Amino acid sequence: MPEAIGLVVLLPLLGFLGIALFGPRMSQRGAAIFACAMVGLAFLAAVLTALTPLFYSDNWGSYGLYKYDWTLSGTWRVTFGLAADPLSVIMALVVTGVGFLIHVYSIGYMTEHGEDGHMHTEKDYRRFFAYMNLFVFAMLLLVTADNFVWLLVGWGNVGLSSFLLIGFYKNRPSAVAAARKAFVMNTIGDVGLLLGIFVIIANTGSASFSAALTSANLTSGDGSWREWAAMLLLIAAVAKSAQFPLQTWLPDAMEGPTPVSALIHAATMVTAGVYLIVRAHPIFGNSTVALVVVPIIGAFTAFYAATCALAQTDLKRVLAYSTMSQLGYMFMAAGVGAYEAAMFHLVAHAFFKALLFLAAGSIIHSLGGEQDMRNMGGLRKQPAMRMAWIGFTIGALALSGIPPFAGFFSKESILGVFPLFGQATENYNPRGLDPIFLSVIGWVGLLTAFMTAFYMFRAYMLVFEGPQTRLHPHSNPANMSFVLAVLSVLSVVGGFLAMPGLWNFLHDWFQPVLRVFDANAGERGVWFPIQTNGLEIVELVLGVGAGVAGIVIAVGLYTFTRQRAADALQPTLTGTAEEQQRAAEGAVQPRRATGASLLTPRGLEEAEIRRVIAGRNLSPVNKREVGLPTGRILPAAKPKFNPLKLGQQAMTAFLLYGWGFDLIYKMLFSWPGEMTGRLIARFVDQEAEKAVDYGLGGMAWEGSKASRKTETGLVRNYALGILLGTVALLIYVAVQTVQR
Amino acid sequence: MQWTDVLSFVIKALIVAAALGGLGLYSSLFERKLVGRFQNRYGPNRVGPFGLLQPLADAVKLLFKESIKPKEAKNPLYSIAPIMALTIAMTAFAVIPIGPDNLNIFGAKFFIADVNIGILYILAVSSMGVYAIALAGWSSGNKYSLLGAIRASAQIISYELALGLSLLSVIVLTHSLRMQDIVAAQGTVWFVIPAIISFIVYCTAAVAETNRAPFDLPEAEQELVAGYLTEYSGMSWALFFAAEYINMITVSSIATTMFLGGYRPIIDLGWGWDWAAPIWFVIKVSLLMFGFVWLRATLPRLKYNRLMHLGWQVLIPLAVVNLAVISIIVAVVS
Amino acid sequence: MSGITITMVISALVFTIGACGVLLRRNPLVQFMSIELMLNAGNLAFISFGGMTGSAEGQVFVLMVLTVAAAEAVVGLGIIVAMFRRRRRIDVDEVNSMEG
Amino acid sequence: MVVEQVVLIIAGALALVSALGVVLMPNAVYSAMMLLLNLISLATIFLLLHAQFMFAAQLVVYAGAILVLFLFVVTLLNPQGENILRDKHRLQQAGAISLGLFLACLLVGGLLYAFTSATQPDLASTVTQAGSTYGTVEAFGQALFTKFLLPFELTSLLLLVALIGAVVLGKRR
Repeated sequence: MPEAIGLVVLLPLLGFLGIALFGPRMSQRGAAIFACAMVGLAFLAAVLTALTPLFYSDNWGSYGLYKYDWTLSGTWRVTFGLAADPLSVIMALVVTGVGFLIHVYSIGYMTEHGEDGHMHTEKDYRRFFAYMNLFVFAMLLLVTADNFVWLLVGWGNVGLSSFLLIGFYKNRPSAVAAARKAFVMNTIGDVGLLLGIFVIIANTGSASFSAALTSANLTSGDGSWREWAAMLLLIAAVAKSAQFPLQTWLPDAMEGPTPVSALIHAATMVTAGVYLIVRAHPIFGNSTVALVVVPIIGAFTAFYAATCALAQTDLKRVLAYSTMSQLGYMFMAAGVGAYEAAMFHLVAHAFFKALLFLAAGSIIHSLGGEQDMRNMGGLRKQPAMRMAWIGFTIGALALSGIPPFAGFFSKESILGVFPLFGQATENYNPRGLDPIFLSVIGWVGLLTAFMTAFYMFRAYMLVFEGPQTRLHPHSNPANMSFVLAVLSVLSVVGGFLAMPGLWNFLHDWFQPVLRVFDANAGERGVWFPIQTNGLEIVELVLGVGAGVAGIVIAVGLYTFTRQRAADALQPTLTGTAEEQQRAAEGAVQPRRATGASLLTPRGLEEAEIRRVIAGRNLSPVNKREVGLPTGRILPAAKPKFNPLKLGQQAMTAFLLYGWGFDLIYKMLFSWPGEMTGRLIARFVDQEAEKAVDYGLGGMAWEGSKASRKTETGLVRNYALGILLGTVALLIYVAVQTVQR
Repeated sequence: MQWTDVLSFVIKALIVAAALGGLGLYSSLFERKLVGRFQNRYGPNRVGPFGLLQPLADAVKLLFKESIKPKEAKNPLYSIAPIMALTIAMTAFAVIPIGPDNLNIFGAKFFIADVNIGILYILAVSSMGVYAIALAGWSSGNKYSLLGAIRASAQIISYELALGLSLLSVIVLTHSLRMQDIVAAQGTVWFVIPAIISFIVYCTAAVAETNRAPFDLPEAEQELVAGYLTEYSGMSWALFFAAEYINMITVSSIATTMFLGGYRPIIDLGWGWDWAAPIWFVIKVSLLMFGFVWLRATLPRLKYNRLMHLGWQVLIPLAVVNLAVISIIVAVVS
Repeated sequence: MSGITITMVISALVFTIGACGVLLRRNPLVQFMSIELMLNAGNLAFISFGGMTGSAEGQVFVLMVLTVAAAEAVVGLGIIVAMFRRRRRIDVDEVNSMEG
Repeated sequence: MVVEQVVLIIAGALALVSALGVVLMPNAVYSAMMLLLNLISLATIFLLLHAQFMFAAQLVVYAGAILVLFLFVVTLLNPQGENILRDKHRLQQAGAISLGLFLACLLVGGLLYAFTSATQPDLASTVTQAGSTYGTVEAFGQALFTKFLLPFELTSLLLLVALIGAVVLGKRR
């Protein structure tokens, strides 16, 4: 029933309006359940829509249901219409399905306190759900719009609700700054989208997908506008999906509550860029520039984000960079025309990344807002954390591409698009791209896969293995565990949407949409293609091998360093003075540079341990606390010059701060702007002010003195003015008529 | 339209006006007699047999009485107001049929005008009634008159809504605004049965519209002397007096036409009932007039806030709900 | 002269008279009444043209005008009464400054 | 057709005279009465134009409700009589009268020009040609509740707003 798509969009809007208008009348729980119910019902409606092929043999028919005129200008018109086609339906399913689960999860997550121990008031609680529903509505509008104009409306609203949710903790300056940053970056993309739409409308004469994309696909005529359109749309896609060079907002967006990160910054909003490329594939696929630029951006971002994730200490930032990296994969695939593979990975990624985020959220929630992995450890043994452990492990395995988890199938189907050894076949390469180029992209993807597995299991080791944290987790509400369980199951079975050689459900599913592009599109496999040269087996082995290798190295390395850290730090507390001295030099480093140590009895800051060891600035009481004999003074530890260690530290910092892009952007854009502003304020403004004061101001003064006379304040005078105007107008009309 | 039509129109209007004037006079006797009976006395019985000539005597008296015009009174409105009152009271009668279509005398039918917006016409004319009162009150140049007039106007405007709403359900039932159609539609069952709530609302509102007891507080002696009538005397007072009774006759006639089957017989006697139609009509109107008098003799006067409360918070919501229910039923049935 | 010409001329003249009334009278109540005159002239024009073209749309417009007139009268009279309460006189020429 | 013509002329003349009366009467109550007369004569013209529903609506809404409201306010406030000949603002007066005359000439001239240049069929015959249903409540309701349903509903919003505005204004602070 394609008509149900209307409900899909309307219900979350209803939820938002309901809470916004009648929120104060609802109880806290009532508002939450209302919001969940709306998204849940929207999901059911989406399922109903997805059953369309069962009811109609010609399945999807055409783009656009519920066509209402919105803007009419001569023959040109924009209608408001919703598209029920395979692409929008699968996006709607993901948005409402994952969205519903995350809403349910949020009921438990948002009740007690948020991160930083920030207390939620009831108002905040309702506000959260109102925003979440607004976001779901906007996202659904984005994916179900049947023309570019409404796509833009959804696009902008998604940015708005993302802004609201990132800055949800409005009393926290960092959250507000992150929200602003995300909004600015997204606005760059919005401008790109707007300009792109202008180009499309100017060249195709229509904003509707069916008309615009069909004429974009015509080979006749001048097609150069498609390059422009593709590049402009790409700006939008890049901004929304946090791809290079507009990627810096995504890690900062983790300032929002974790369910927000899971919903918006992992499963749905950031995939809008991929959706846009797939939706507008007649434009992207026919643009020679885009065919090169998009995969390069994707591959670079995938690699870049994976390296950054290696050094992160904040659990959520690891996942944020990982999201960015996986989106890079999708861009790679979508860029070279493997739309089915991109969508496959999008869906699978939505499952396991949401799972990872929610598991991380339940850890953070249990630890009272602690996000730093260095303060975690040994959580596997905590019974309260059992579900989070299972979920995180499944998610990490899926993300690492280990069979039979969902990520294996989807990631391999992307990697399978790129011939690693430069072999060129028609199946691989319907666009006729350079095989060498594809192979380079493929190798980058493979390397990224290795790093992905490594950083995921680094995070796993830091969080779940090793010595136990001093923080005592409390158990999570049942609904949170339930959601984790559901998403775990989805992350396991999600990959079976497309099986090599057995069935290819996704391929059949996307046929009606991708057929628009060209009749042979169907021949492109969603899974890595079954070929005859035997190389694909090698590639498969390489792909899985990269994941396994990453896992093994991470586990090995971190088991070892943990042990060493524990051993090294032990004597500082109990050993002799000499041992303490030695420990002061060498210990602790494997853990981190600053922050709380989990091995000390009261969790003193590490810098303080150094001082303890040095015996400086320490009262006898504190010394007793850490078990030092009072009154003894130890010499301070002198750091030795160690180029290797220095390099390592520099590298870590480089990666930790995302290659310093924030700094670069600050120097390139923010700083010059500010300086210009200051200069203008200092020199130009003063002079201009004088000029304005004595010139314009004087003119305004004299002018207003003169014109004040007309302002008699008498209503009747003004009415006379109106009559005068009417008569003048009538005379004009009369003269015109008589002349004609 | 031809000039002959206009002529017949004028003649009929004159006849009806004369008849209404006479009936108005005699309904005052009717009331006085009845109230007398209600109060265990005879009522007027000195002039003529059973006091039947009493109204004529009253008329003669009022005609010769000096018509006092206060110094503060504002002519010509002071003089026009009573005439307006009488005219408007009579005008509504123009569309009320007192005989079926096939009944005529020398080709003249038993109604003045046959318009297809009969009910709207009645509403339009009855909404004019306020002016007479408001102008009378204002032009008297007396604050009691003014206050009484404003009270009366507010009361009439308030109850006009309920009145109109109750008549709407009859329109819904007949699908026509024409009075003849409405009477014809009551062949099987009078609308008082399906629209009983409308009938009750109409009767209540009608009593208030005519400023009759127990809603006669515009003329409350204790508070306002005699309201807008305070300064009137002699003939002008008589006109107001007649207007009140003619108004009663008019609203009763409307109720008869709308709810009680109009000129249709109460009991079908089976022979030539066509000619008896006006008689049945008069009988029904008399019954309603009896109700008016009965109310006056029985009920005490309401307080003003109670009156407004009844109008706005009871009758109007009731009429709206009733209209909705009837509309739904009609829509479902048809 | 056909009927429509007569009605349209009446409409035009009533409109003009109303407009002059607004300009000449100092009593806001009478100004209001003059505005009603203008609205009524408009109504007459609508109905005349509606009758000429035989469509009901002119009448629909008149209904809208009636509604607007009612709304305007309610609010306008409310303002005049408020003005009267404050100043004890009603003369538009005295209401010539923004301060209360 | 003669009767209608005569009635039309009488009603039109009455409308003009009463409109002048509204403007010229020194006392607002008389202005209101003149406006009532004007409304009734215009309603009569509506009836002649076969707009029966509008005839009733004009009387019920305008005369029965709006003008009564005016009369209320006028009688309550009881403003002093006003001599329009003694206007402080001479320029305003002169401008109003001259512009008014000019506007009248312009409008009437334009109308006559328009109606004489194009051959207009007789009013009554156009109405009969358009069908006898024109102007009936049924035809009007059909138009109002199908094609103009949304505007119709929106007017209810307008009335609501006016209602709230009146309540706010009427509240004694």
